[in-house]
Amino acid sequence: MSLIKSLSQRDRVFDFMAPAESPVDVRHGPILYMEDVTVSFDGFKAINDLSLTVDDGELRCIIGPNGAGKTTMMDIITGKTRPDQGQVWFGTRHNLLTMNEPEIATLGIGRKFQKPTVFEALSVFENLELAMTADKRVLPTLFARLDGPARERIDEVLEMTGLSEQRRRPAGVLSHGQKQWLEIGMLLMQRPRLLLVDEPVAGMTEQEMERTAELLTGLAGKQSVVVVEHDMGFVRSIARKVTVLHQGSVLAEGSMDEVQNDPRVIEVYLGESEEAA
Amino acid sequence: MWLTQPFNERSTQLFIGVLLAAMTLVTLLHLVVPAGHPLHVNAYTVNLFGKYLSYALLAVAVDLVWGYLGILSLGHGAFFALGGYAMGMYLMRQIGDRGVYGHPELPDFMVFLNWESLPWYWQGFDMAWFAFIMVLLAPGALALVFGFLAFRSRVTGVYLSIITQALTFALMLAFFRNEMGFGGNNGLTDFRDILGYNLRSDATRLGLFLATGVALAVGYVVCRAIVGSKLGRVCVATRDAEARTRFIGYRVERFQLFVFVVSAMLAGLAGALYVPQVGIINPSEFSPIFSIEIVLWVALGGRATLYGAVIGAILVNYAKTVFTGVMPDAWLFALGAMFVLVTVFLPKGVAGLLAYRLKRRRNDADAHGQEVTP
Amino acid sequence: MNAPKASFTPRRLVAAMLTAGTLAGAGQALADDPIKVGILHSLSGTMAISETVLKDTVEMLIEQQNEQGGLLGRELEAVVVDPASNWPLFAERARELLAQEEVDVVFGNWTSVSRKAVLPVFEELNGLLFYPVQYEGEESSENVFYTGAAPNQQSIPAVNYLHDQVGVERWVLAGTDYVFPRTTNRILEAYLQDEFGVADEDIMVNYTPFGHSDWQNIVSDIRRFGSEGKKTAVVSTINGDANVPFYTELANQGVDAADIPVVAFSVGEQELTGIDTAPLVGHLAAWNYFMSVDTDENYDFIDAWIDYTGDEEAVTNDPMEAHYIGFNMWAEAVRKAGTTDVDAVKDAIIGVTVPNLTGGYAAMMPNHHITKPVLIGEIQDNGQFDIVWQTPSTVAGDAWSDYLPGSRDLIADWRAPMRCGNFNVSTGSCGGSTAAEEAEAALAE
Amino acid sequence: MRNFPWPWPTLAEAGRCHAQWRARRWPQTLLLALLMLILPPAIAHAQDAERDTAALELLEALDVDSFPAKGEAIDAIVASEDDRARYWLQSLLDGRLQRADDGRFVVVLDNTGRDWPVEDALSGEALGEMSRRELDRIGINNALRNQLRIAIAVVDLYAADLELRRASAERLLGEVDAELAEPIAAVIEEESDSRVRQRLTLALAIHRLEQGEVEAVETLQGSLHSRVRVALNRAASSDDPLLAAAAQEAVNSIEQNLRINRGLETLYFGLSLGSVLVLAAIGLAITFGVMGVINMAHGELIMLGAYTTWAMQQLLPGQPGLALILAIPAGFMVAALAGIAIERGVIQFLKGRPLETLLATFGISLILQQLVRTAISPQNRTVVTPEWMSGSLVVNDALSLTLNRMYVLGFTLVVFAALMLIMRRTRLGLEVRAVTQNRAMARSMGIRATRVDIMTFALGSGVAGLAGVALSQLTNVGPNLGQNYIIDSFMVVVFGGVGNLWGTLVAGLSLGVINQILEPWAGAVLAKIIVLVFIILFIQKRPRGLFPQKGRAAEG
Repeated sequence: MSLIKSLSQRDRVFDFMAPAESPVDVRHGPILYMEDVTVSFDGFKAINDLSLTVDDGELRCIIGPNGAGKTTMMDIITGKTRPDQGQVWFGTRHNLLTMNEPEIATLGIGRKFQKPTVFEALSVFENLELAMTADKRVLPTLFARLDGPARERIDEVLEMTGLSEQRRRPAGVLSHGQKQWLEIGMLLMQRPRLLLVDEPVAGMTEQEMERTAELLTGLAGKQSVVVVEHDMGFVRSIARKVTVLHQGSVLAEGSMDEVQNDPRVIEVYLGESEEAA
Repeated sequence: MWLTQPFNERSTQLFIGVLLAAMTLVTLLHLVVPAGHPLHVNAYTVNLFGKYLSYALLAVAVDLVWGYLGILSLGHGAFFALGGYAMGMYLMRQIGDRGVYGHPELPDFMVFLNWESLPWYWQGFDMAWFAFIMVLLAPGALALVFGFLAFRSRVTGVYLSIITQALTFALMLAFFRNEMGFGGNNGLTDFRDILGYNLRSDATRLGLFLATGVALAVGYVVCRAIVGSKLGRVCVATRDAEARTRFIGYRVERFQLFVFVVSAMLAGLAGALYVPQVGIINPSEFSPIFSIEIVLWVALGGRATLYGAVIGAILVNYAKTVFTGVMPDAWLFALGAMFVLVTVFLPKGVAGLLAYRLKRRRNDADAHGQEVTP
Repeated sequence: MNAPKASFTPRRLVAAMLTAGTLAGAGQALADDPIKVGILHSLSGTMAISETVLKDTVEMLIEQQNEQGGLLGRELEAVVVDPASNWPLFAERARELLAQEEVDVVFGNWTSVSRKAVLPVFEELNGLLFYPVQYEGEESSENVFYTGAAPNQQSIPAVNYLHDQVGVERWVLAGTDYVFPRTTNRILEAYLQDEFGVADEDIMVNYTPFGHSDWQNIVSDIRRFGSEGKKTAVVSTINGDANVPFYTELANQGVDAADIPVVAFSVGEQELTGIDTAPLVGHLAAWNYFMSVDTDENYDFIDAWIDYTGDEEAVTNDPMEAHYIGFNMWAEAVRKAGTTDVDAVKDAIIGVTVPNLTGGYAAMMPNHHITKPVLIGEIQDNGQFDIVWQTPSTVAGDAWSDYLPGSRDLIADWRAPMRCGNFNVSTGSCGGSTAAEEAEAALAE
Repeated sequence: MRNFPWPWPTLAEAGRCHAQWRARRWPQTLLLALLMLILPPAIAHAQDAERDTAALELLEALDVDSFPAKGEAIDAIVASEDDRARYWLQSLLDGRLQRADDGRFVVVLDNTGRDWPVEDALSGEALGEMSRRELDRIGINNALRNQLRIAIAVVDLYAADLELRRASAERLLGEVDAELAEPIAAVIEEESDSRVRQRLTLALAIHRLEQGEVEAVETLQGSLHSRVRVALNRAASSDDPLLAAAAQEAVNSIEQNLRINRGLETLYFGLSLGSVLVLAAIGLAITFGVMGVINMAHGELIMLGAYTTWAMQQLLPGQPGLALILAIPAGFMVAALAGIAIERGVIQFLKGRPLETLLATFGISLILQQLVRTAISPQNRTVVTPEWMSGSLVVNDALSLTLNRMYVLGFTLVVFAALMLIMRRTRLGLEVRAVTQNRAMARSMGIRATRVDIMTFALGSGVAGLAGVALSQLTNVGPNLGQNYIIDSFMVVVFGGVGNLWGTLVAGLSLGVINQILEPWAGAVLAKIIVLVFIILFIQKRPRGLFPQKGRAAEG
């Protein structure tokens, strides 16, 4: 055991970022700042000096044809992919390029995947429990007990995501939509400062979409939200500011109407959508 | 307290109950029932059971990493053997000047290899407490170093399995070398007594059997507590969706490392209890074949249900004892067939069948091991 | 397996007399409680290659014995178990044989480690083990009878032959890295230096792992070592499987027996069946028996063996002879003691003399080793050995080597009153005895 | 093979009148040929009684126990004018000259089994079969063997057959003594073949050097033959300063030369070991890389290949070479079929569960092993090495490359090239690569992934079979053959990068070379350990091996 302790000592370095109160410094500047980021997978430039800033509390929609680099961008922000060049800052204090996934996550960046990934072997309740903000080092996790407030919080989220009845069922047996919700729920449990949401409404019914819309708009303000979505209707329903990605860099940015009337966007998009259709 | 947690689970209560019952039964049949009586259990059989139980503990250790962490270790025999060697070294030192050469300090094999003095790493093993600490520390340290490297660089799946195999293979070759000072191929043997009790008396054998039983019980509860804890759930999460676990803020490699080390220590403990009962430890325990066989026990018993591992270990080894006795040739066929049939038709093992009903009634800790998608 | 035909040549009759005593026993009905003979040889796993034939040998001997009326008017019954080439399992099986089956005697084991594993069991439960394989010595247990060669019955005479007859001046001691080669080579090193004053640079020692298959480097080293002008020989304690690639490499690198002879201690007829011997003609082996021995006892034994196995090509080898001798000795001792009681047999067997297959007699010494002739054979292209030299008389097995500092002063004598496996003549005390006190302890329980 | 008496001169006359022998050689050989063709027994009839009694005495002298005495007897035979001398010596050397209980001397034609066909040593006429019990072989030891070889070599110096002359010249190197010096000098004059001349000159020079002639050093300069080096070394320590200096100088240059050859030798060893590893591993690279199947039974498939070779040689007794060549396709087929059986029988049920395939196939490996043990035998089987594969290719006196390993090396490269072609140029290869890259996609494009799986597995297994055929020439053919290679194979594949044939090739060869370079100073065991540890650490640095593969199968 003593070994394990000495090992978990290595966490000390990051103690100052214990997730409870996220230390992100947004007093003067945006919450997410990307500059001239470039990534290429053997030759092919997935991201091509992309620059993007997201302000604190903003709800930003990112649209763009397949292969525009939306997902890759998220990979970069969450530390899954390392860019060849460029800068990515979370607030003005944290250089995300120097951190790995868990560190970034504990910093307060939550991510929802395109394909809903939940822990199928675990019950819905346990999924949320794991996601909940807590001391996520080894030994604390080993001895962790659920206290009252925590349970309440989980119930709260179960309520919010409409999964209360499923709480004890293994996540594996949930429907696609329910999995989507569960994943969103897990995001909420993390209390992130910045949410990255990849195609949240894929495979959802109309009503579910609306609720998702409400949820996201509701979140905005307290937290910053970045939504990547194909479904234009949905985007329109929530969007305030929209960024259009094309071939790995920003093509246009502005309100929904502005971008929709932007000739380049139309050109690219219609071209695309015809292909897609 | 944390360790009492598991006793709330039905499965644990059941397991511990059965185990203790079996132990007392064997003890009574051995001591009370007179020899010659059909029900009498003789020392040989007690000894045999003791061996099975140590194997069972080893299986539990493997199940912990394979079942709950999804790491198929083909090198757990190495940890088992290291624990065994640590114990063996203590037992060797206990022989003292009763070796054939009557040398006060050096084991016989060192004498006829003309070693002047004990090598440094043999120091301290004359003290029981030191040896027993090493039983846990040696395998633990190896697991720590190996695991740290492997998990940090995210070596996973098949690759991990294969290099664990390489690890134990390398160790086997190393221990075969007589220069290593571990008795080479002959290993360590001809033990006399442990903690002052004569290893060749039936009483000691019974004692060892009981000790092993207790160790198994404790080991089981510890594992149960781990997998029952939030950490256990993180492990399962890692097993099923490693990336996701990272994105919600867990440093996966450290959890893997922690569990891996614990498991290695349990394996070491099992080895330490095994050696005095069979009376020899030699490099063949390091052989990759053995490590793979352990995995079979677990697979047969049922992954990710610790009791399954125990069942598997005892079943297979009992079968082995019987078969190699009556029809030696058939044994390898049977073993091989078992490997194939279990993996193909019985992916959840014997326990899978048992747990099926349990799961219906309650979907608690027992249940969530069952969806195994490696 | 078809039963051996009972052809009663006059010789066979004599042999029968010697082994089975009077034929009177043959007639009378056998008592129903049989004498149990345990057989502890690996029938599966890596050692099956060597050990299965030994199992068959003992079974054959038992069958013959029963044809000749069994022993003390009782039938012999073989109890066969399979330790599956797994050392801990050897100990377990030994315990099973003695504690469960309560056999009267056990014939078994091949590797040193398996013997070491079962030794404590036999001493604790006071059983009888006949161990048929040449081994490293440095051991004498009250419960074990070593019918194979001790180092002084194999390696020393072989080295003498090479030195005196072949005029070898440089020595390569190549072996598999386990205790038998280690000890043998250590003894030989000491012996060569003391007796022949061989310089260190004229001795090359090399150890390889079990089943080593890539010999290129080593063989070419040997070639170089041997091309320095002095007559060079290789003393090989390379074990079983590794030999085939070793000899193949020797042949292909053109190491000719006439230039650099290799004398092997672990290569017998059995091993040669796996090798194309044409290129190996002239390489040597030192044993106490060869299938090519030209005596009628031997031809009878071979014929019996061929009939028993039903295989025209079946070969015999040294450990088989050792079992043949051991079995007859035990039978003789039982007859002498009039019982199969272990302690009685232990006392009775010392001094027992039975014919071996090389036209002489083997006697059981007080140190539980036996007297053997030492034969040097050269490999022939038909997989047989041609005997080129043999000791004028038999050599008594020496449990403790005179060439190892540790054991120089030790002797073993299991007769009363000494009853000690490692009596230290310099201190005049029974050194850290393995057996004596253990036996008491065992009896006490 | 039986030797007919050859009317070559005996050593005694050789010295006297080799010149006229030269003259008579052609008609002699012709006559011999005729005799051999038409009437073998004719020779026997040609003998007249009192020559036989003399001959009998000669042979009688051989039938003694002491080897020195036999040595003299051999000299006597050599000195005798008898033209059957070589025949006797040869049979004696082969251990076929034996004496029957009735006192007759016979030559055993075939000493396998219990009864042996024999012919009369004097008349050469066949005497039918005799039981081995009534025959006593006239034993010889290595000393005599040497003596015989030299005696025969001397006689053969005058043989018509060039090969015989060359062989004898080789053998005489370092064996020349005062008695031989003069006739050999004479032979050199007559000899037509340059190599024989060169050898004999060397042999003579060694003798002259031993006599202390400084000029001899000149002749020996630069020769790498060990006998020469030995002679020079001795000379270098002689008390004649002039000679010593000259010899020393020669030795130094030779040593220099030897070091280079040593290096080349080690490289060759490394490559040949590497080639074995590659051969054993490459099949695995295919199955593992393409299907993500960890086939623990791979070793046993190799074993099957080896046993096929053995079986072939049993079917075609007396033609090991042909059998071996036929074994190549046969071994491939056998292993491939076994592979298909495994794939259909087990693996197809374990799609996408690599770790389970590992366990299942391990079970299969156990079954196959035990099958061989019970069905054939736990003993190793003898696989004969054909003539053209045994021995070694002599580059120079210090560097000779063992043929069997060279063939294996070549074979490996051929197999590798073939696989490369299949992968790059054939439809199967294309489909295989497609499936490797992305299973689902490939299927959706109408590739029948199942069929591809079967073909791939068959291919991989077949290659394992080929490896077995090759290994049968290097090592034991026994039930454990496979086990000894399986782990190494995995190491090679993982080290090289799964699913990448080039990776496997490079990995195998380099591991082989590393191992052989380490071995001399680390010892065989330690070298192996070091290599293993190196691989383990390497995997930490590059978890996907030397040449990482992109695509599905890579996610083990």
